[in-house]
Amino acid sequence: ADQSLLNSSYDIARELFASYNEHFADYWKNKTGQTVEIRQSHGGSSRQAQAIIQGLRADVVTYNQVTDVDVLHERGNLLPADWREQLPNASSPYYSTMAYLVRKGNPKNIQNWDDLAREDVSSVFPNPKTSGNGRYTYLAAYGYAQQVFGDDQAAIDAFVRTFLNRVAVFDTGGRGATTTFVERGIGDVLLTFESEVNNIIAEYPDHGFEVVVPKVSFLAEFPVAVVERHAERNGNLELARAYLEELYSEDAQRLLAGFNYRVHNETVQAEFADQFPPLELLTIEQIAGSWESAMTEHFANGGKLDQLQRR
Amino acid sequence: MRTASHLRVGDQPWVKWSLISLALTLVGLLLVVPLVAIFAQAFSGGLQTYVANLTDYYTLRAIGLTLFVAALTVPINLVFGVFLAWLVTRFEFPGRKLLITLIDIPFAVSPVVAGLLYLLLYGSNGWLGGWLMDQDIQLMFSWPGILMVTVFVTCPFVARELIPLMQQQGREEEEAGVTLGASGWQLFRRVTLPNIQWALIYGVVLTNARAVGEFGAVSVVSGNIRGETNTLPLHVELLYQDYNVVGAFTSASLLAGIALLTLLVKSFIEWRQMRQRAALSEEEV
Amino acid sequence: MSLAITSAISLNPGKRVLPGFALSLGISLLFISLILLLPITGLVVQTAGMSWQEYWAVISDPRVVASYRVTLWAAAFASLFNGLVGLLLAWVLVRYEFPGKRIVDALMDLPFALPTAVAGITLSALFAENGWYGSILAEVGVKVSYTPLGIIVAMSFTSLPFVVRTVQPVLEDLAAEDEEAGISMGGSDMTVFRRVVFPSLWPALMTGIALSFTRSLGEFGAVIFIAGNMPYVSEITSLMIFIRLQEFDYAAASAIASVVLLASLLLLFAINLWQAHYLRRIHGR
Amino acid sequence: MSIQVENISKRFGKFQALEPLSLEIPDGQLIGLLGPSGSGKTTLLRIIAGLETADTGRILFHGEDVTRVHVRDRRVGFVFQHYALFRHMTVAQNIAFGLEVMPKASRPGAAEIRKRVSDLLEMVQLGHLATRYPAQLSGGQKQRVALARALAMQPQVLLLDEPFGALDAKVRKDLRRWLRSLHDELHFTSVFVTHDQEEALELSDQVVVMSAGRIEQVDTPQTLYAQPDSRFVLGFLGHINVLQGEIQAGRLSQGDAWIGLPESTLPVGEAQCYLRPHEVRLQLTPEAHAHLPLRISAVSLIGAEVRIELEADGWQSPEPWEVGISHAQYNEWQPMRGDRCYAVPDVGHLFTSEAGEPELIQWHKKKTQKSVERSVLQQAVGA
Amino acid sequence: MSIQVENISKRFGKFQALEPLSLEIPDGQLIGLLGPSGSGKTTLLRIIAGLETADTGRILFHGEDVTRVHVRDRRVGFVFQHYALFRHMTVAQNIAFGLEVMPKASRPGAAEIRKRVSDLLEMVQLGHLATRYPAQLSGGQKQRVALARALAMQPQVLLLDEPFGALDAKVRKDLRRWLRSLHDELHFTSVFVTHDQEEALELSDQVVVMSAGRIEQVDTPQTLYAQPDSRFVLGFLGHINVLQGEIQAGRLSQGDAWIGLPESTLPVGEAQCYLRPHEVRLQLTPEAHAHLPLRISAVSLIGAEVRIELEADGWQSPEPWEVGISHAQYNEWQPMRGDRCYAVPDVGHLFTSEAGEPELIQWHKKKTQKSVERSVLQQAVGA
Ligand SMILES: Nc1ncnc2c1ncn2[C@@H]1O[C@H](COP(=O)(O)OP(=O)(O)OP(=O)(O)O)[C@@H](O)[C@H]1O
Ligand SMILES: Nc1ncnc2c1ncn2[C@@H]1O[C@H](COP(=O)(O)OP(=O)(O)OP(=O)(O)O)[C@@H](O)[C@H]1O
Ligand SMILES: [Mg+2]
Ligand SMILES: [Mg+2]
Repeated sequence: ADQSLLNSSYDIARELFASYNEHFADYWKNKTGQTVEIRQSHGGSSRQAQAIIQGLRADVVTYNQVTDVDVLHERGNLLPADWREQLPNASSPYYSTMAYLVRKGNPKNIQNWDDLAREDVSSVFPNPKTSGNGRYTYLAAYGYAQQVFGDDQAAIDAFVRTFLNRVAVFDTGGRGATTTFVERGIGDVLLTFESEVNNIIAEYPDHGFEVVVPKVSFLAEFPVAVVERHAERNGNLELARAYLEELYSEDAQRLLAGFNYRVHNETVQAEFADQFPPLELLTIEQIAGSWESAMTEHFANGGKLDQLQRR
Repeated sequence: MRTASHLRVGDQPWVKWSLISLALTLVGLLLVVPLVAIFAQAFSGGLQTYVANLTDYYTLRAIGLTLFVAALTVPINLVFGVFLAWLVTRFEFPGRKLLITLIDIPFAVSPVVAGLLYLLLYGSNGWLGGWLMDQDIQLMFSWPGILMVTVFVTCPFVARELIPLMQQQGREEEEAGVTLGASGWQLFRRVTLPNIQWALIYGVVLTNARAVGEFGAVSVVSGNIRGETNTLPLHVELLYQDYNVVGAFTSASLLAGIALLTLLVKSFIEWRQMRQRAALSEEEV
Repeated sequence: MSLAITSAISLNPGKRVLPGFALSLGISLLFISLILLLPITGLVVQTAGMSWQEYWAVISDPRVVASYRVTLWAAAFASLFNGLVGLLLAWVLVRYEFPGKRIVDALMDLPFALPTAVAGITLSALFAENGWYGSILAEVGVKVSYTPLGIIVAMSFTSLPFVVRTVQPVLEDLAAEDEEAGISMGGSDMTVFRRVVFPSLWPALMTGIALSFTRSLGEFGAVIFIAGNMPYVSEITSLMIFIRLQEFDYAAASAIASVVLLASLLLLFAINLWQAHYLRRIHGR
Repeated sequence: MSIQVENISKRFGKFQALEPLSLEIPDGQLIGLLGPSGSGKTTLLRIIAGLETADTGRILFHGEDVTRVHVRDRRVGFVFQHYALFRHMTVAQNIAFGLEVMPKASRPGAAEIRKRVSDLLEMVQLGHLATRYPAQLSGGQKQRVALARALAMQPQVLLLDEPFGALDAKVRKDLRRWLRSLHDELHFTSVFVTHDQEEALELSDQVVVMSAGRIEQVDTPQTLYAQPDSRFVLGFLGHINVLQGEIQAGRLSQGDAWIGLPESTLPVGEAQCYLRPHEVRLQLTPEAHAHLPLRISAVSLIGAEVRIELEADGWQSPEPWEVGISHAQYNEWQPMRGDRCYAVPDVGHLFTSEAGEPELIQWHKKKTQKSVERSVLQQAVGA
Repeated sequence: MSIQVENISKRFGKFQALEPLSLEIPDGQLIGLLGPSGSGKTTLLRIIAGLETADTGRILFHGEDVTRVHVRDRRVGFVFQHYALFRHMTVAQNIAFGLEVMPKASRPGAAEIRKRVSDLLEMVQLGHLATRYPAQLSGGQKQRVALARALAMQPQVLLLDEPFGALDAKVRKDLRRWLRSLHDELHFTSVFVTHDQEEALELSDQVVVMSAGRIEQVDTPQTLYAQPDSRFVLGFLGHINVLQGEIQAGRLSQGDAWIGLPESTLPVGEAQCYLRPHEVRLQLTPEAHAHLPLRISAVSLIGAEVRIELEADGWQSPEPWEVGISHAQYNEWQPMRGDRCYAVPDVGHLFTSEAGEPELIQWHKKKTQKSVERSVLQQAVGA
């Protein structure tokens, strides 16, 4: 290969980027005549970011959490502070939301967030401390409570505490939670990305799982960015930018939608309209003001999450 | 040794057989069934899937890396283990006991912490890492880092096998060799090595098993680059995270296979040793 | 230490009869410094960056403290269980002849050789409510996977060989005459076991249990898959370190790691001291 | 308590460790089992104790069949060769063990046990070492603890397997003496195993000589020494000088060497004459009844007599000869390595057939003559 | 090659294993280092070999200082106490080792090595065992292999650490004999360590007696035995009968026991008289110059003389006495345990001050009188 590019990504995006990399390699060959090899690193996205800070020389990052990209700026000064402005849609070429996977026939009749606080329902989702997936779930529930209880902070806290108490298992990652729910038969509902829920159903066709998308949920962005310092050093800056920009192309968007992600491209949106029911998406700004404050108020050591989990 | 005809505790048949059955049951439940479970999962997709999973490009790369790291780790620890054992069993010097204790540290350190230790030192935020970065030397998140933590985790095995044996054998034979005019290398090759060879091989076998199977420490410093810094145990995790349960267990079964092979080699070594000893004592005058 | 050693060398240049002192000392010290000591200083430096209050706040965080409790209890139960089972297995392997003995003996090392992640995945599959064991246990109302019990299971599995392998050689060396003496003086089998055999095994058994305990304290890979990881209930300390790492809080991670490391080292050290004392009494000198 | 061994035999696999053998041990005696390594001494002792089961035969204690009685219930004291002290117990705890494991019903109270232990410690003169551990004792002290431990239960039979085997010559001698006096005092029946002739002869009331799983001879030490039944016993009880030759014309001869035989009806053919070192004198000239030329190969000064080692000169001897001379004679004669001299026997043991008992030959009937002869020699030497 | 040890001393940590000591070993001699355990024999031998470095002093071989010469280059043959044979090599390989590791330049060819090895095997009479491994040999055979191995390089100095320590009495005697003849044949300078007096006296040209890191006496065996320099040497060379008492009025007395002292200017005060077993006779009545009442505690029949063990009767002796009588006298007298008798010394060693050399006391100047006395005793006993 003439050039090689290292993409540091989250752990469940392997198939996605395996397809996309093929697409991009063709695209790049057509465009420049050069062959390009894309190397992939997958793992929990916080750990991935950490590896980059500690010296993993990735050119681009494609994560499922904004904070993990932010940290590359804050801790390593590896990319500019305004990285979100560099690509359309706040550098998030696709997005998803939190959905429920319930057992065949939805026996507990789970429809919305308040069902998850019911005493007879036990849920499964990953540990918000170790997994972005878990963090989104937590924020979605919290946002829902804010909507319901308004300014009544005590009621909000009480709701979220109950919600957290109904959790049967806190796996460290999304995949572990899925295994727990599907293979170990623990819990009545699995909370994860909508994109994942559909993958799971495809993976286990004979379990008869059903998807429930709550009326209100959280906008889960999938930020991408060029790690400029590294890309520059590797002489890949141009290639890296092209790699991310191409994600916004119609073909790529179609490919992403094929992996159950919601996309912004309207043509593609229309094509996949049945698959993605409309719903109210809460943003981080609505819930916590910003990712930064969400991290310090909710997830930091001793923050809201810790308080609500304390017994 | 005439154990057979001694009057010993617990030799009544009913005690003996109930203890044996209890032990066999426990071994079955604790060790055999998990082993069987791994293979059962691996073959749950049929033989073809198994072969397909095994010959997957990234799996092959992971096998390659794992074997590569093991192939480097073993000689490094072999050399170190032999020198250390030679040092502490053949010489008296202040600090000797401390040295013997130090070598046990990796047993006491959690693998994750071990990885962390290296990351803190050689990562680009660590003290050496910054300098290394400037020199454009990448240790962490590439195979040298994996090699380093693997060496750390496995370094006690060879030394621990050799030290008690060499202590027990004493230094008389080597002294005899010296009085007969042997040089250092001749002494080691012709006198010491033949006496410790089985212990050495056993140490190597254990080192290899652990090197191949190390997960915690490696996962911290690997960087998880598919096909590059993904060792077999990490590959198992990756596949598992990726809904490829059968694939994950295929790789796991490979590791279990290596483990079994290792144990087999080890038993074979022990068996040979025992036979040798028995043969010798039989002919004893 | 190294100062003391070098001064000892320079004091008496021609002192050593066997060759290779300087070479083996050099290589051993270099290796130990690079592979063992340097990374540990990294940890010390990281924690040294914190003030005492910060350090204390991190290590005494209630959730972390809860994890100590869980880890300690689980490790204690696991190592006790291993003490019992390990003693039984060692006894059966040394004392009795039965078909398949060599295979059982070889299998003993399986947990060392099997990657911990594989062990974790397999155990959680076996003990899940729909797994082979879990479904049987569920009928009697026992849940293992995703409860603290699961932690114990994972810990015992990964550290079982320590007890077996430390007790086995001692048991082999026990003189038959001791038991015969006990029996000929009128002791019943149980009495002789309790009063004659067991006290001789005791130091080795304790060492095995202690090793098993320290190993359990640090176990990560096998435990997280089966633990359930509920805050305050089934979170282990290694996971807390891992979480701190996820939060990019290296200092805190190091601080917690230092607690585990210190605890393990202290335990090992204490066990060594105690054993040395006990053995001195038994072996004289 | 008397012990009867009836027809006991034992095989290990294909190896017959004990041929069927019987033995009668009267009450209160101290019996030595003597024999070379592998002769089955330990096996027999262990069978008597009940630590091993015989293939055939019976063991009777005081007329009562105990063959099927477990060791635990035979109440014999057994002292193991390497002491088999419990390493993790102090001396006192070791001695108390047997008492403490008695069934509750018959077990003495704690105070009584303490008292008995301290009495035993006094008896073996180790009162000051009660709290030591075995590893902190010397070999002799260990052996005494082992004895005290075996005696704690007041057994009527005491069995000892090579009790002094692992000890220094000096300590060995002390302990031997001490065991003898202990036995005289306490009057139990004791059987001890040894491969040391000196020990067996010095210590035992009766010595049982064993060889290859069979009993060769049972006798008092004196009889055994004076009238050995067989070549084996004779050879086993000390150094033996051998003349192997052919009987012809009233002489046993080989090469330059011969001895005259008293006119008895001896068959012509191969024969050996065995001579004990003290039954032979050395002279510078041969005597009328013997011509045994020898050359001195070593002189050993130590002990009561000076031991002279000699090589056959002009004939063949499988092993060097040994003759003891007094220090006085040594000072007079000053024999040196390489000197030639002649051996003159006073008494000899003649073996003619392969097995069979020896014939005692006495060249000088009157013993008192010997010292006269001796001074004659000294004059001859002095010249 | 002569060996000079000059002012050698050695300490291990705080423990002074060797006080500064010097020793001269003439070419071609066979020297025994004799002393109790821990006296520093092995340490001295290892220093001579170069296996240990002395703290002070020099070692000279043939006048040449070799103190700084590495063992490898001293070319001494060293035989280790436990043989230290290479257990993974056959007998022949063991013996060939020293030749095979020689530097290429001086190393003999393969054929030459084979030849030398087979010669050595012949010499130690082990030709038929060339392909055995050490574990398949008996102790005595191992020892001979160890010797052959050490001799393969034709050293001019042969050092042996307790060469016979681990062997049976019988094998030991054979090997001792064999070593002596080997030494006489090959004429190297040999030093061997032993703690067995008999061995040292029998084998050595000169004996070096060591105690607590010091050299007590260096002498030929005869002189050493006849004129020991010190209490230690006297006591170490065999059993000693001691009368510990007070000198008063020309007598050394304690309790009922006394011996008359020749009229010399002896100071009044504590003193001990040491008597060797063969320097004492037993009688049924006391003699004019000595009154030493004893009671027989044991009679040992074995060996050249009958050994009588006695206890002090009416006085105190730290250890029992031992006296040897001839079998003839034994048969006449038939002494039994418990019998009373009197000891009569002929020669004694009197120690007056704590250290210092003993004074030789002779009650009977003319040695030849002894046998006369003896027959007198026999008549007395016979009565
Ligand atoms: N358990 C056993 N299995 C096989 N052979 C045995 C066993 N015990 C003893 N023997 C054999 O029986 C023979 C007699 O053994 P035993 O121990 O009684 O001899 P011993 O006279 O006590 O010899 P030693 O003086 O060496 O102790 C020996 O040849 C020994 O090898
Ligand atoms: N390496 C060592 N370290 C410490 N002390 C030692 C060492 N080697 C010997 N010693 C001590 O030096 C003293 C003399 O030892 P050495 O081995 O020379 O005695 P020995 O006369 O050969 O005794 P033995 O007859 O028991 O072999 C002993 O007290 C011994 O404990
Ligand atoms: Mg025996
Ligand atoms: Mg020594």
